[in-house]
Amino acid sequence: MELIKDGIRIDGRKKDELREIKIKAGVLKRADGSAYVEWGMNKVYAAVYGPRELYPRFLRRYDKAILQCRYNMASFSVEERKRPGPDRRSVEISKVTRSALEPVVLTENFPESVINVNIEIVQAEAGTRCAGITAASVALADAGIPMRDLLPACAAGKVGGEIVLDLCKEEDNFGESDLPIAMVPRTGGITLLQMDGLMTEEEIEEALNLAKKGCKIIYEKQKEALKQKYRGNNND
Amino acid sequence: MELIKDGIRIDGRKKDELREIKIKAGVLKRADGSAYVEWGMNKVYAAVYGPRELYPRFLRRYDKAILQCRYNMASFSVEERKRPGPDRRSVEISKVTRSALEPVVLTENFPESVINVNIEIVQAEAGTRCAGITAASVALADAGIPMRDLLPACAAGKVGGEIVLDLCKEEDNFGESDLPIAMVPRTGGITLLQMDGLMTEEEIEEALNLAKKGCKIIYEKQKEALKQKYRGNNND
Amino acid sequence: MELIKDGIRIDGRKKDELREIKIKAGVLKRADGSAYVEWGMNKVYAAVYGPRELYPRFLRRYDKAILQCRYNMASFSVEERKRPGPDRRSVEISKVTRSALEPVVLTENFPESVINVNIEIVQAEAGTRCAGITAASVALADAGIPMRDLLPACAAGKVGGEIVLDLCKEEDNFGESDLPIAMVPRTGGITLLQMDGLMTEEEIEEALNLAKKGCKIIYEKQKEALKQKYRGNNND
Amino acid sequence: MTEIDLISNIEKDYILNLAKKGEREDGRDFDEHRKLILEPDLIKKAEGSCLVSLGETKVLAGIKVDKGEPYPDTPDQAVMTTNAELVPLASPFFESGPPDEDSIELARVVDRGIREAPALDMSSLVVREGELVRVIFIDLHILDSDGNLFDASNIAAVTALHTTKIPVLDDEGNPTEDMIPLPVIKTPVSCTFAKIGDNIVVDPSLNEERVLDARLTVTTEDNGYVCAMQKGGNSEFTVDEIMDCIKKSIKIGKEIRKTILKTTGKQKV
Amino acid sequence: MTEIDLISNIEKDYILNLAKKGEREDGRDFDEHRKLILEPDLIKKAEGSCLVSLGETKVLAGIKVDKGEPYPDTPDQAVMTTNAELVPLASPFFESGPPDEDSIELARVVDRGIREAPALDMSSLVVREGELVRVIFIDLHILDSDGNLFDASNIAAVTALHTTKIPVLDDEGNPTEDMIPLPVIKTPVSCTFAKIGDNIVVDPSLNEERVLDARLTVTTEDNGYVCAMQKGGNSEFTVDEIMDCIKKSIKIGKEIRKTILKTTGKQKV
Amino acid sequence: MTEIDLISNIEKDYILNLAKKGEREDGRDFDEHRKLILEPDLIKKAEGSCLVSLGETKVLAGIKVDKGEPYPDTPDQAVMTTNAELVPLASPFFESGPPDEDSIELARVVDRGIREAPALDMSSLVVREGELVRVIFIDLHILDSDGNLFDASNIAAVTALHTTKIPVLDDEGNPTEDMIPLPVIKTPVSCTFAKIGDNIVVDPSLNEERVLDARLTVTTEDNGYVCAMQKGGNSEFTVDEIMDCIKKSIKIGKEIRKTILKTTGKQKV
Repeated sequence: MELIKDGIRIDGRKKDELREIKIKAGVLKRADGSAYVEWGMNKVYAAVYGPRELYPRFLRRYDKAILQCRYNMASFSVEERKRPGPDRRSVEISKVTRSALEPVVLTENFPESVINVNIEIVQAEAGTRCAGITAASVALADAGIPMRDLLPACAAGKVGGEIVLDLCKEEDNFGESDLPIAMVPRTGGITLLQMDGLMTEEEIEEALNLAKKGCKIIYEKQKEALKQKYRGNNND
Repeated sequence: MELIKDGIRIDGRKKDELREIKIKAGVLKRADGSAYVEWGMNKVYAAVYGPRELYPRFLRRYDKAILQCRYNMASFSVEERKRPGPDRRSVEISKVTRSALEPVVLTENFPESVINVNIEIVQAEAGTRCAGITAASVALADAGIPMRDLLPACAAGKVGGEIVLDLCKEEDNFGESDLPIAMVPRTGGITLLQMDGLMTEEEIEEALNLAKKGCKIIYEKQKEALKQKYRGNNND
Repeated sequence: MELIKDGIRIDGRKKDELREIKIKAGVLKRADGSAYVEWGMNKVYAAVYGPRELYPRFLRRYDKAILQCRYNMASFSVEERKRPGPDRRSVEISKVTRSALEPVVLTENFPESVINVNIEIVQAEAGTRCAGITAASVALADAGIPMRDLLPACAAGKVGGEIVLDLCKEEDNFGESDLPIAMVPRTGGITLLQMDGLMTEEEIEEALNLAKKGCKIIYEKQKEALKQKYRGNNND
Repeated sequence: MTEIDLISNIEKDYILNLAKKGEREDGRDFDEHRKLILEPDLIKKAEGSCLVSLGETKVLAGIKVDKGEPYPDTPDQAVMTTNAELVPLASPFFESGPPDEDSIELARVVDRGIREAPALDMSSLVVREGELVRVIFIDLHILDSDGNLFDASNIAAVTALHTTKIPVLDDEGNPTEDMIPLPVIKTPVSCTFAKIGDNIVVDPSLNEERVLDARLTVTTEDNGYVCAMQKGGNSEFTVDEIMDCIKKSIKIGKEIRKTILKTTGKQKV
Repeated sequence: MTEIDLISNIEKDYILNLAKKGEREDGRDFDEHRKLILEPDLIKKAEGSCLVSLGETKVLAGIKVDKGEPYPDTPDQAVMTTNAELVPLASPFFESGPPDEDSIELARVVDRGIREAPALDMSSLVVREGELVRVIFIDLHILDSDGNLFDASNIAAVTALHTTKIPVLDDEGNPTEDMIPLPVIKTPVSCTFAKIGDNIVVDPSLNEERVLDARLTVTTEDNGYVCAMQKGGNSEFTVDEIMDCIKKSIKIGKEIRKTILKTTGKQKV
Repeated sequence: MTEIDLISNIEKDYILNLAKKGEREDGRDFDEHRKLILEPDLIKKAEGSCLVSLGETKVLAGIKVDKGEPYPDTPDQAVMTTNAELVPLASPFFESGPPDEDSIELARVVDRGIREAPALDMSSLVVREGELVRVIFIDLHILDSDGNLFDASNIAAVTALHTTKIPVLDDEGNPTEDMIPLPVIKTPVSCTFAKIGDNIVVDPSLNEERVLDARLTVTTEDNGYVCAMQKGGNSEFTVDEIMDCIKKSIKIGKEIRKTILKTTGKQKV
């Protein structure tokens, strides 16, 4: 399969081009904050509950809130029906999602508490962890949780010998490597970093910088979604 | 299969005739109250423990006792061996059983407590949920738990185009519908109501009234069982 | 298969001869006490943690420490890969191990506490429960837990019509019976006793006495291991 | 702890007193459903799907169709299973973990309505009798839990079935490129009632659910037959109340059925 | 928390002091079993069954027989599994959930006695070597837990096996209408002893179990061989005590075996 | 409660201040691994094995090889699964039970390095395409958890693979007596870094893990390619820091790879 030809990718995008992305804040009533992200074929909801008292008590931290993250896929979100409930992959993604979000959430403001971040992937096609983190930080902001910054996330990778932004399904399956990151826009610091496949040192540096470029674009969309919500509320 | 002919059902009963039913109160030593019901081929034990302190504490209700019900089938109670432990069916039956019994138990007398109702089906053949509820309310009375009334339960349904009482196995499998109820004899109120299969409005009304008739007969047997126990104890 | 011929067993041992046994105390850093036992092909680690405060609180005993024992086999310890986690066999062995160790541990010295004994079988070939108990009591001593005595364990059994000590794999599989015991050396009391297979009353008596003889030899090796550890520490 | 525990007595009295006056917190009539929005076919990875909004309650149903063995006692019938996930996204009181009694009851009541109507012609989904049949998974993903999950889930599932397309199989049971719709022959619709004091309201809101004395779900099919009922809650119904709910369910069910068929382009003109 | 924790020191001393005087709370001799009642064949849905009352302890054993693959290492043997359910009906201290260590130990000790005797001719239950054998499920349902579940369960299981009838299979392994009894070739009987202070009593009551220092179950078969032993409890036995228990188990086992065979009509006249 | 919670602020400051001065608690340089000891082939019951001691951290890897069906989407590839058991023997904070997020992450990071390098020629382990392939189980048994389980586990797993011998299969897929080594074509080595304040150290000790701000594991293969990365911890990395870790991982990886190949007799002379 020829994944890239004359700089044009299998789905028609340029190397540094993102798939189409829509972000909406405040989409659920029960949650304290929520967001919905469509990213290519991915459809992702995020909901935040808290800060609230943590039970059982022995899990409490005297100096900060505990951040609990849950990444979950709907049974019908993928080609082959997935059995409901967490599998090993989603347990790992839940963990790296928490690790990505922790640096931007001011957990120290809410000792003894818990903040719950729930991410539901209702349709999946390459890049759900980045879409989930992107949605989650908008939902956190929508919930009024104080944050150092929003947290956009985006992958870059190597496909057909070239470094490209935001891999689609075929690129993910048949490309050489995938490198998802989450970036704190204010500092440029990387809070999510995973990688699989083969890349040289230099290729990784190129991919990191390209992914950061993607994060900046997504950051603007995140802010726009929150402004829309604010405007929308004023119009109510 | 012809399920009914000239008003006579496949097992020889008339349309408004119950299967043979035996009820015995106080059959287990360890339980605070217990009962055994044989209903056709069904053989059912019920045991009540409590009221006792509820742990963990956060489950307690300041204004009433929690009623916990567990409906369980022995592995050997059915044709094909059943794997031990609760399946989805028994979880649902446990829930509707609790919902049926709650209105007759004076849970408000025992705040912060739990009352446990355990139902074991050791042989099953159509109608175990009604047999279980029938046994459970006798066991509650045997345990001395204050109640508004005993709670008889009985099904009616549509079989071969006719409304009949207390479906047997073949009628349950090949009939048109089944409608189990539990009735508070003092008020005629319905506390258990489920139905599957097809019936018209009018047929349902007929079935409800027939099932209530069945409940009244069972009520007498429940009271008799408790009297027998009382008499038996006096003879000891 | 001829398991014994002219008093010589299939692996070349005499009837009252143990397989080769090595015991080492203090082999793990994190544990409060630890031991490693090689016994024939068996390779066993034991680690002790505690006494420490027991949670949840309602499990605490006001008059003594709770002894928690966990016997576990590594997936790769046996011919056919074993699924990780406890199976019914290991749950039973964990229970009889606790029952064997309780009489020699002065649990009454540490009310409200828990002492954890963890046994990991990393290679298994007949006799792991005895090897585990043997290792565990050395680990308990290494942890400085006060004990009435060390607890050696050893099996005897009937193989090819004769009573032999410490069955090897083939003897365990094709012999007539196996009888593992643990013995308190100071009193000769038996704290572990299981048996399967067929033996007469007289054969059992012979096997018990032979197994006790084995325990005495193992007891010397246990003491030697602890002395070695002590010497070793002095040399540090 | 369930959601029901957490309402104050003041709120309870408020809703109860409103009901006595024939009123509801959100201004609805007793027999009035909240606003119903159907968004079919949102999930391209599923063979069928529908997002239902019933007021603020949101349920996403997805249908996946696979092949497998029939149950031994029904060798000439397709296999259908219904599952409901009350994910913690949807409510502060939902917890992760295996299905609890609430999600099991929800799935089983929706399943029973579909099975008993029957919504599907299960015998036409057999590839080789006793050996190979279609296996239909109905998965209910609750997104926002704001009252009356039963009806929102029923409507989402049934509408999703109406939108489901499956590949025609060849003689060996392998999929061809031709797609056909699932044989949906009935459109069962459930109607859930809450008894609050002596009054009965349809489509209870979250607050009404919290204070209800008893609950009744009645599922009806196209010809006005009742195909499933389920009582819940800690109080009792009279026969008259039950019959009244049935009448209303038949009436309201007709309206909702029309909406489903219109949305999925199945309405007979 | 186990039942053992909950007896007061006063009760403990009382039972201990009685034992020192050679007495028991319920007036029995040290070597005396409680009243044993066998009610075989109560469960028609099971291929075999027996309800055992040992004093107030009640255990219902059911036998189900299916077909399946043999274990790879025993291609010429039927498969047998034993399971015990300590359901919350039977004791205020039993909890629902997967089998805990007590129910696992109980099932395994009963299983071992039956397997090692051996009670069944496992090689005669093979349909096609390495491919298809009978699978025998022994399920122990504890109904009332009033002491000595080991012996009540052993007797229930063994008696139920004696009553079990299975269909003769044809050459393809399909059941015919002819029924044959399971090939029960031995009747293993367990005897459980409680060491209380320096005294040893048979068939401990619930209170005796709560105070016992150590427990020993000895299972014997028809020819007087011991086929299984299991020690429990937090104290030790001397070799003499063990040998004494074995002697008593052989003796008492004979009596109980007679009762089982008589009840099931298998006693040789 | 995790181990991380339990360090006092005093200890935290101590390690942080040491790092500012370019020092470590145990006297190592920032780029210095602890002493590494490989003991391959200790477990005869496994087809391959290795006990790794990295300082006091001890991980025992065992390889079992079986046969089975390939995954439907990779019919021409062997199946490999990696599992890590953080047994309570190894740390006062490990609990028995199903794998938690820490053991799952550990297993998956080790697995990814091996899979992506790729360490094994998976296509040469196919018996019949789409039907029968070798199934390789990598089981990591943690014995002593004293910091940096990632690298100890990676090295144990990779070395164990190098020592693994499997029987040649005949045409029917049955094992013959001839043994061949697993086709290990690459030796992926991971290097884990801890960011403590503004400093980055390799191979963190337990105390360093407890105070670290962020963690980065970089796995490299024989040709200097990176094949896997995983960031952990509650802080962030700059791109420069990441690139610095990658350079160091390539360098340190080479040394460790040499040790592995030497130990297993695979070093090219």
